[in-house]
Amino acid sequence: MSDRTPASDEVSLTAATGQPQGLAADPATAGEASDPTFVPAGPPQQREMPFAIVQGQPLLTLPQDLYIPPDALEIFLDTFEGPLDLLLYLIKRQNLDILDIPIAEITNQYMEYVELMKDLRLELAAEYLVMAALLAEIKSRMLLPRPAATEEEEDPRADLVRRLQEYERFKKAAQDLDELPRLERDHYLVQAPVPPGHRRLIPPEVDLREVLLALRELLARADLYTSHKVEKESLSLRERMALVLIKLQGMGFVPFVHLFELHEGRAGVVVSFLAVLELIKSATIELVQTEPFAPIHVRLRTGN
Amino acid sequence: MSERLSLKNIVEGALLAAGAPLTLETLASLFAEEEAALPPPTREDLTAALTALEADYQDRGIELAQVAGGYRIQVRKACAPWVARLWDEKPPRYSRALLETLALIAYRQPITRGEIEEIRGVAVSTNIVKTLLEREWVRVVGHRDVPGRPALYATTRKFLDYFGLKSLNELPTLAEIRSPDFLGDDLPLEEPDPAASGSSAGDLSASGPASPPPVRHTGGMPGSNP
Amino acid sequence: MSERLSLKNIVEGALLAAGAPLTLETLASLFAEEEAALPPPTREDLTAALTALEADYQDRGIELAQVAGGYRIQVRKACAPWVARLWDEKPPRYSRALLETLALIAYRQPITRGEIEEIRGVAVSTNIVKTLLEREWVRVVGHRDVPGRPALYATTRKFLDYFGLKSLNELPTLAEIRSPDFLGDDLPLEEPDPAASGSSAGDLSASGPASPPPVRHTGGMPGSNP
Repeated sequence: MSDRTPASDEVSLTAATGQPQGLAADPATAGEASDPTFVPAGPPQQREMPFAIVQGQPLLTLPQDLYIPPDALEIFLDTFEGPLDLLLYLIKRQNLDILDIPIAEITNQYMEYVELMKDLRLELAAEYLVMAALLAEIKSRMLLPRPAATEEEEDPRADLVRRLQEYERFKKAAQDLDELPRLERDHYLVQAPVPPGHRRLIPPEVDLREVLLALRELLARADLYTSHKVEKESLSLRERMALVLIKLQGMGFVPFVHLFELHEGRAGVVVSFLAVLELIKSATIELVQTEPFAPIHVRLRTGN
Repeated sequence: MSERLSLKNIVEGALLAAGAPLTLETLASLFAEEEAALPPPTREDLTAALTALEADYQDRGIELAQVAGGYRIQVRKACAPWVARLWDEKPPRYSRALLETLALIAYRQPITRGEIEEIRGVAVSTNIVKTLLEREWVRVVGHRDVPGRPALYATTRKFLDYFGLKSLNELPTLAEIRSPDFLGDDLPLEEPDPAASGSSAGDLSASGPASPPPVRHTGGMPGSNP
Repeated sequence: MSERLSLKNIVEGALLAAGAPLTLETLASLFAEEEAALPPPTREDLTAALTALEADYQDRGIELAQVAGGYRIQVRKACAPWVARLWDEKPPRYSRALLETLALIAYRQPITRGEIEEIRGVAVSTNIVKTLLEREWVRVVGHRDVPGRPALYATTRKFLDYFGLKSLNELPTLAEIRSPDFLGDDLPLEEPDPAASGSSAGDLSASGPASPPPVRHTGGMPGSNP
């Protein structure tokens, strides 16, 4: 596109010398006096799309006099999504066939708007000027006599028509998209809380190796003052101590002999006996004998 | 309470608790194997439960909807005007510029910002792209292998969910382009059928961001090479 | 659709969309005066609509609840065990503090918390003990008859099962653990059998779907307290 920009000077000249047909051509405003700009009308329609809504009123035609508040024009400018949109507007407003645009007329009208913007020193996006240049170029090419027979020469408007059509369909697609029922406007997500206490976490898997490695590090840390103490009892004794306690739980007095499983043999009896001694030593259980040679009972120490 | 009814109740509770679309798979996963009392429902069971729910909601304030992310329960449109008053803010409105950009990404994905600007005839503001990315309606799915390596944008599942679509195929059909006499018939004006582009775009979003989509030319771009 | 029904629908939609309890006042405020089609409902209308909703939910997956903040729709308790699985998540691994505590209970049982702390040199958090009790790897087997009557912890049958041990004697001795060669690789320790751990998990929830699983991890990552 950049190769077309040099033409923009030429365009400005054309526009400056041309007649402001674009505005006068609009029958709705022709002949009307000072403030016909705010035409009350119904909701926006495709054919008479307002430039803008100013103070609640649709602005259907471009103001003719230059004393209109610049705000209105800024809104007007914001109303168009770019030069293609403005061109489409001009074409639709006059019920022209997009496939056969009277390029000279449209160019003049387009330039009117552009000049107006420039006069008001509104910040005009560069794309508007690029389009102005393009229009001028097409216009000049249309004026040139075309060799009728050569078919490779395309209509100078072809490219513009394609772009206009392409833009138009996505303009429509955007409208369609906007009309789709969507969240936050037409539908709302719903949410119902779950009664408390039902969330659960899946407990992590643990490998025994992790436990042992943790113990190893702990031992390395605690070795200085605990190692001999930890090591002197065998694990079976420890296990037996726990089993004795479990046996005694909630039982009150348990006959001493019930703590021994004879089928375990001598080793088993010894381990149980050591476990009982350990538990007595650690003030966890106590032995009770009501009189000499009476059966010995064991019970958990309850601390009164 | 029959077993069928129970399943429906659980499905209803889950959909309402989730507050987001749930797939059939997620719904099925709620029924662990060990529940001997209630054998894990089949796909058909779940679909039947959903159909029953849909029927139940016939004259309620809510409805069951199927979107790209699965099934969800939503407030019925008829109730929206009142429900909207729950919040002080008005529902967000989106500018034409944003909607046009979004439409171009939706119908022409994957597409670069430059290509969007080409069709719209104006620059796409950074804010628009930022908003679309922030809403997670679009995402960058790759880069076109041309100078500058411009980002390629595509729509997301969130976009479909937001607009209540199951897939891109459900987008409104693009208007046709008329071929003017003076342009002849041989011009490459035919758009790829939206269904076709939709399904290929669906594939894209499925393939994930790790693998950028195959870069294809996004169809007749008028005036891209003056 | 009768007017009463409409009001009920709107109330339902609003309660579900709000995601928080709504008071009668808030519900009434949704009906602006200008709605000629639907005169603003009275308090009685609203209460009637809520009562009707409550009745509708009799055999549904949700229920109407009146809480301090007003009315809300919540998932029926009976559905909660399934619905809660939507958020089931695996927590991060257990802390070293928990593993050390478990090892000390295994090797030094019966042992009090004070004794564990003495060896570890730091306090044992309540959460760690709670977690170990909840997993049923340890239990209280008695109390030492000293001031404070501290609980004595020992490992359980489940502990042995989980780690694939027939008895504690199969654990390596401390001397073995302390040896420089000990890497954990040459131990006759099988990985915890996934089937075994699966069945133990099954035990937890074996009480049937109607009642929530008895053992719940109630939050509180081990070691979160100093």
